[in-house]
Amino acid sequence: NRKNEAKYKYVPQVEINENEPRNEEWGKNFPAEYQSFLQTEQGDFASFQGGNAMRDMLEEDTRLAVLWAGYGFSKDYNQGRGHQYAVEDIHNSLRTGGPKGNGDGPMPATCWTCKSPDVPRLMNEIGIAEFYSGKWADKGEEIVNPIGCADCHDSKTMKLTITRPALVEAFEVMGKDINKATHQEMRSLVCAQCHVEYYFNKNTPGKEGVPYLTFPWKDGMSVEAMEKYYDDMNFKDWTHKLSKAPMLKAQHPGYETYLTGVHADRGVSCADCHMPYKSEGGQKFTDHHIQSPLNNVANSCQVCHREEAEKLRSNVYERQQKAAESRLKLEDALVKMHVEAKKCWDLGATEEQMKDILMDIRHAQWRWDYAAAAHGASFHSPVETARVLASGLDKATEGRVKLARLLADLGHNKPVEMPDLSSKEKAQEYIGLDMEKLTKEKEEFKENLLPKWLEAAKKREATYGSKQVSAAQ
Amino acid sequence: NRKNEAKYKYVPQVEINENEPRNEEWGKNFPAEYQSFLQTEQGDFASFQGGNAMRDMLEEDTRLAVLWAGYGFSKDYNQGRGHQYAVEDIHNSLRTGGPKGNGDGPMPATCWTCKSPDVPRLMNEIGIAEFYSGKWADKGEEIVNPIGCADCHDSKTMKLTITRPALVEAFEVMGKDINKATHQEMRSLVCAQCHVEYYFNKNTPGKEGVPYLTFPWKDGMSVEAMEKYYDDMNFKDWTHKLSKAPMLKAQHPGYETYLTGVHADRGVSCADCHMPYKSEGGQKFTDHHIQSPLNNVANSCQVCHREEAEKLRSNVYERQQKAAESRLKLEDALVKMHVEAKKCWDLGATEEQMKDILMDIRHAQWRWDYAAAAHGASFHSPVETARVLASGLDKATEGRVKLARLLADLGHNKPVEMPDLSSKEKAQEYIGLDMEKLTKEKEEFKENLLPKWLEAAKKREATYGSKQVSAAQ
Amino acid sequence: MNLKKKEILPNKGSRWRPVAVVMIASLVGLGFFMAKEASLVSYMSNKPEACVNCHVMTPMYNSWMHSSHREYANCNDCHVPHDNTFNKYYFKAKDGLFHASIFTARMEPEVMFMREASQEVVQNNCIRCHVQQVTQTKYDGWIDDHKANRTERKCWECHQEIPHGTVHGISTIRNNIAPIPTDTLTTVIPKWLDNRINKKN
Ligand code: HEC
Ligand code: HEC
Ligand code: HEC
Ligand code: HEC
Ligand code: HEC
Ligand code: HEC
Ligand code: HEC
Ligand code: HEC
Ligand code: HEC
Ligand code: HEC
Ligand code: HEC
Ligand code: HEC
Ligand code: HEC
Ligand code: HEC
Ligand SMILES: [Ca+2]
Ligand SMILES: [Ca+2]
Repeated sequence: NRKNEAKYKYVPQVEINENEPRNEEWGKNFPAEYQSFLQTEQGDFASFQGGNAMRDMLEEDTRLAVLWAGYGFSKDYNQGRGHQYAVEDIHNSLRTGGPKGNGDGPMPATCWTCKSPDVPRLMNEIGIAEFYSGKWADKGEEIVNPIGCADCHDSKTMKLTITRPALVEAFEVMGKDINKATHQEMRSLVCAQCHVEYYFNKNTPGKEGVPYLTFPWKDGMSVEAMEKYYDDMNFKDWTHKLSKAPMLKAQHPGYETYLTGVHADRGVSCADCHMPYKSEGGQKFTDHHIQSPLNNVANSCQVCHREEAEKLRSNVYERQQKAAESRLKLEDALVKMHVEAKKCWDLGATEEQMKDILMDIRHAQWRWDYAAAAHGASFHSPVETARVLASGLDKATEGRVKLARLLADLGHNKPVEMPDLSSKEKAQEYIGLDMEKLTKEKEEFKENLLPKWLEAAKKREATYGSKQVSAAQ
Repeated sequence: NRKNEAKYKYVPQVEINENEPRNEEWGKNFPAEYQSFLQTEQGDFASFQGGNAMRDMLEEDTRLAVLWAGYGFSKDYNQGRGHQYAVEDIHNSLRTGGPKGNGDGPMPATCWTCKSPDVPRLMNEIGIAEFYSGKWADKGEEIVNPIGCADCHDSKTMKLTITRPALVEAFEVMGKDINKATHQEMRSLVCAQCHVEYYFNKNTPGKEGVPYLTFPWKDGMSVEAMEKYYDDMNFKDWTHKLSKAPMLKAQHPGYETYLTGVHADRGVSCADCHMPYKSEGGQKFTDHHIQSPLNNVANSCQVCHREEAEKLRSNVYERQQKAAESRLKLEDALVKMHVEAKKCWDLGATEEQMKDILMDIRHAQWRWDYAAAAHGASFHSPVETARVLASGLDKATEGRVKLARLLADLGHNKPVEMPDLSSKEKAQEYIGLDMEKLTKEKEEFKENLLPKWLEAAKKREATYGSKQVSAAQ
Repeated sequence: MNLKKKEILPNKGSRWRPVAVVMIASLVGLGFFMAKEASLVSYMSNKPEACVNCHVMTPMYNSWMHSSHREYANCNDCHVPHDNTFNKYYFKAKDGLFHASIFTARMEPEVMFMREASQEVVQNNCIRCHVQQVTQTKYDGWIDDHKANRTERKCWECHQEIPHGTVHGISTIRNNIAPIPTDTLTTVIPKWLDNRINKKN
């Protein structure tokens, strides 16, 4: 019918292949979206706790190093920046270490999944489980384009599309069909491909041994449901270096927490706030400069709210400040628990004596992380965030009382000395990190291996070419 | 001019005197408002945690008896009901005891302040400090009309007016002039005469010894500001019977918490939700059936929100449930602290050893009460309510750890046995209340003294008369 | 009844009868086909997606999608009379036929305007929802002539951004793409991924 005929008003310049990873190519057909997308390169906006500037979280809050002792995040952790930096930042992060070549380094290939439109391309070429297999370094030369068009769009129809298997599989496990999603839901689901809590499941039936990217949503998305999910399968992300607790890491459960807020309840999507309409030269289009809406209150919030920008901004800050206040109290308690637990071990506590305490620590920190890791959550869903933090504080009370009793039993009935956390360096030293070594390894990687990756990628992409659309069409 | 002429469409039937306490008299001129006002007599609506039905809070949550051990509220505490019941309920409450005549009974005259339009009348007749002086029983025959027109309206202009000195004085102390309040602010301030935290100050300069009704707003209205205010003046409402902590009681800080919510931020007043407009016979008037808006979502919420009533109701319940979850956790911790502190005393702890612990208990319970006592707060301001509860949980953690250490010092390094709180009766027995005696005293009061009060009042009011307005006017 | 039957179908014995049956059946079938092709049933609904079955309505859909009114009002809330049910469907049918004929004739202008009848409908609908604000006397004082303006001018003369934004025309939404649910042939998972996930190992 005519609708299908006329689907495109625009005059395409090039033909875009399925899974085309090069954003510039798409940009030839969609210059407005591309130009705005390029702006995610900006790094000059800092809000109370967000923005696109580089913010060293371990520096801003040195407790974090203690909370993550023995885990990658204690080495390096920054605020998320614009999508354009996704690949650069994972190159630079000390968490990915300094691999010297294939098979080397601390991280699995799965880490690439949310960083680039090269991912769907490569998954299509070699297979999903194959993509997840091996080390991060093994796929270094395949993945070079930062998050872009092919992550969210169908190249033929430009419709929103889901390119990450983990989200599709998570929907299946929940008994839902993602193809039934409404248009408005899709405007959030494309984000839910990445802005969600995940873990690497090494026991996926048929894919045993592969760190298979999985979203733990089977029993629900609440902090309790996911905790139960992990508890039931005896999963842990790592063993805490000080307390020896079997820890969980919550990574940015942005979509999950957003769903519990009033905006989601009213059908407001991620794109409504982070990708509002914009007019340029008499034309309206979706602003692909995904960023903090506080840098663009007029186009985002004020479409729906008629209050002044200053007031809206302070609404956000107030919610963030209140959450931060409770969050920091919980962090203090967690630091104490880890250090007190260490003291117990030092004084000869038994596994049996420590068992319950370690579970309290696991659960309290999991709740803290669930509320803290999605930087937007304290605004997206302030009431749920507060509830989760309060439940974490409750777990901490239980744990600390048990610790006090055990310490008394072990002959130490007084406050345990706390480490000096006045700087990131001191905190990292306390947890036994050799930062000099880590930094040096990273430097070497960037000098030796990284240039080779980029070189190889350039060669590969040169073979892709660019198919001009004949003017006649 | 015509505008002033037209100010009153109505044809007044009677002339209303200044401070006319009889609502029926006002009702003759304003039948629509009066008829709706009478509906606060209804008692058939119960929501998740509110409504106008009689709800015995000590029965619904037996922990409360322990939290208030040694204080009136542990004897009897019900959910607030309609304004029509204000006088009846204070007669019936076991808190006011069973006075046998003037000068008898546990409560001061100040207790009448928020129950009746007889209060402004009597204050005008005898003076403010004189009103507050003496026992509750002393003024029993003066105060008989439940909360009504003269509490909020000027009898000449029908404008909203402030009739309670405590609110005026509190504004003065804060350096504000209540006469500068806008019309919309007045639609909340009339409620703020009563729905606020208060205490009886016996050291008001010039009024020493009189339990002078005072709102503790000098340093601000936040939970911290009021706490500091009380701490600075070494004020306590009572000494806890079990823990011996110097306790504070937060009474319904409804206005204070409301101010921190988003509705207040957007200028929505108490009356917007609790007294929406209503039409009857083509006439629009303010619905004086003050009640839970959940019994009237269509006229209240849906004026501003287009969502279905069921959704709006569940928005409210969800916020209340989340607050209740954290609140109950804090209550559990508080019960433990009181019982553990009692154990310490029993084991011979010294004042010195207990000092810090008792302050932790005081502060934790103050925060709990601030968040709990204003029944509407978990919806009026869910984020602030959650913040306050989390800060209470934090204080509880500190206190309980200190208690565990002290108990270990005192030779009891294990959980302290908790009382059986499976019913209100058991809880009240545990804290040493002789309920039989209290109930009997109340019965006697209702049989002997109360009828005399009502008789005397009837006689007095018969002298007031009713001045018909001549039809010609 | 009898009369109708007679007019439509030849006598039982007639040799025209089988031919007529086939012809009528194909006409009905064609009707159904056209109805389906044009997603006729969806026009009975209030779903905004229905309007977008026609691509020239997509810009309006997309701008509405990005407007504050999305939360409160769909196309029909504004563009169809709400005074009584008959009027509603009558107007819809009339309007639909008008749109369809213009559309089929490919005569749609680049920049559309509401016809006067439509304007009146929309104006009335603005007032229907905003009667409280519109009648609020508090605006009388400080907006000059607001009373006259409110009654004599179109609301969107002032509230220009409601709800399609201040830029109009069917090409003014860049890369104007129809929303997903109107076209149930496509899924949101690309074929390659579907194959990959469902590939049995
Ligand atoms: C109602 C508007 C709104 C919606 C809907 C919304 N966000 Fe946000 N988001 C915000 C605001 C406001 C912030 C705080 C920004 C800041 O602190 O500078 C934020 C912060 C964030 C941040 C942290 C960014 C930073 O600069 O720190 C991320 C990531 C984020 N949101 C992603 C999402 C995702 C994914 C969704 C949907 C699942 C979503 N948002 C839905 C308004 C919204
Ligand atoms: C399910 C998707 C997903 C996976 C898998 C994932 N990330 Fe990320 N990553 C994100 C998101 C979303 C952000 C932005 C978070 C924020 O709002 O700050 C991010 C941010 C980052 C950043 C920049 C901020 C920082 O922390 O310094 C780095 C580096 C990073 N990830 C590395 C990794 C590594 C290493 C792994 C594997 C262990 C990994 N990612 C796995 C989604 C993912
Ligand atoms: C393919 C994975 C992926 C998808 C899809 C994705 N994000 Fe991100 N997002 C990331 C990663 C990774 C980062 C951090 C990049 C960095 O710090 O290097 C990030 C960062 C952000 C930030 C922080 C930017 C800033 O300036 O503060 C926001 C906000 C954000 N994303 C919102 C969204 C929204 C909204 C969507 C959907 C419309 C979305 N993201 C889709 C992976 C993704
Ligand atoms: C993180 C997800 C994401 C990425 C990456 C992304 N888009 Fe989009 N894009 C969206 C969303 C969401 C919309 C709005 C879709 C809607 O409302 O129907 C959109 C809309 C569009 C549209 C439709 C016209 C418009 O402006 O509304 C075009 C064209 C487009 N994007 C092109 C691109 C190009 C080119 C790139 C790469 C430079 C890109 N997109 C990258 C999420 C994304
Ligand atoms: C597409 C519409 C839309 C957008 C865009 C939007 N909001 Fe909202 N907002 C709503 C709705 C709907 C509600 C729920 C209240 C209601 O029903 O009126 C709400 C509620 C709120 C509340 C009260 C909830 C709370 O947490 O206390 C605040 C504050 C708020 N929004 C701020 C913002 C800010 C800041 C932005 C921009 C970052 C924003 N909103 C963007 C529609 C929107
Ligand atoms: C935005 C609407 C709104 C505003 C403004 C508002 N309230 Fe409420 N109030 C509610 C709702 C909803 C409840 C919960 C009723 C329930 O649980 O049944 C409530 C509960 C209450 C209750 C408990 C009643 C009960 O039945 O348990 C009191 C008392 C109360 N409000 C007084 C006030 C006062 C005083 C103010 C102003 C200082 C105020 N409210 C402002 C909506 C509002
Ligand atoms: C500053 C005003 C104020 C003062 C002073 C005051 N009250 Fe109240 N009282 C209230 C309000 C407001 C409520 C309704 C609270 C609610 O929402 O449940 C109430 C409710 C009550 C109730 C009915 C609910 C219940 O608790 O059983 C009784 C009885 C009562 N008060 C007794 C007293 C007594 C005794 C005193 C003196 C110690 C007193 N009041 C002093 C304002 C006040
Ligand atoms: C003179 C004091 C006083 C004033 C003024 C006052 N209240 Fe009350 N209010 C009370 C008392 C006392 C009760 C409890 C009565 C009882 O339980 O016997 C109460 C009960 C209530 C209840 C519970 C009724 C129910 O059905 O659940 C609500 C709601 C309420 N008030 C709201 C308001 C609002 C809104 C205003 C202002 C428009 C207001 N009050 C003004 C003293 C007052
Ligand atoms: C708890 C406070 C309170 C009490 C008690 C009260 N009113 Fe009101 N009254 C209000 C408020 C608030 C308004 C709305 C004022 C406005 O918006 O200008 C109002 C408005 C009115 C109006 C103006 C017309 C209208 O309906 O809006 C009349 C007349 C009136 N009340 C009569 C009465 C009578 C008669 C009584 C006693 C039976 C009474 N009021 C008791 C608070 C109260
Ligand atoms: C006079 C207008 C008005 C009335 C009446 C009103 N609201 Fe609101 N409501 C607002 C405004 C304004 C906001 C703030 C969000 C915004 O700016 O759109 C809001 C926010 C909310 C929110 C989001 C804030 C949060 O806590 O998450 C909820 C939920 C809500 N209202 C429910 C209700 C309910 C239920 C009632 C009736 C008891 C009600 N409202 C009565 C105007 C009103
Ligand atoms: C809130 C009311 C409202 C809603 C909802 C609404 N419209 Fe409109 N529409 C208007 C107004 C007002 C105008 C006139 C705009 C002008 O002339 O500036 C208009 C104009 C139009 C026009 C004429 C072209 C133009 O841009 O002026 C079309 C076509 C149209 N609307 C279609 C739709 C469709 C399709 C939808 C649903 C997706 C829709 N409208 C939803 C109010 C609405
Ligand atoms: C068959 C395709 C088609 C569909 C479906 C369609 N429209 Fe239209 N519409 C058109 C065309 C073509 C025009 C341009 C007519 C002109 O201005 O000459 C138009 C014009 C309009 C106008 C401006 C002209 C007028 O009538 O005042 C409005 C308003 C409008 N449409 C609303 C709607 C609404 C609401 C719907 C869904 C119920 C809808 N349309 C569905 C094709 C369509
Ligand atoms: C189906 C009901 C409905 C119709 C029809 C409607 N509106 Fe609204 N409108 C609303 C609701 C609901 C709101 C949001 C609540 C609020 O802010 O009061 C709103 C908000 C507004 C606002 C303030 C918010 C903003 O985005 O600026 C304006 C101005 C407005 N409408 C104008 C109009 C005009 C002009 C029309 C007709 C073209 C119209 N409305 C048609 C329901 C409607
Ligand atoms: C001459 C210009 C003009 C006309 C015509 C006009 N308005 Fe307004 N309207 C305003 C101004 C100016 C305001 C107040 C400023 C504001 O709140 O944005 C306003 C306010 C409003 C508001 C917001 C009220 C609020 O509380 O935020 C709504 C809704 C509204 N008008 C609807 C309408 C409707 C419906 C019509 C048509 C019947 C209309 N207006 C006609 C200029 C106009
Ligand atoms: Ca995880
Ligand atoms: Ca008090």
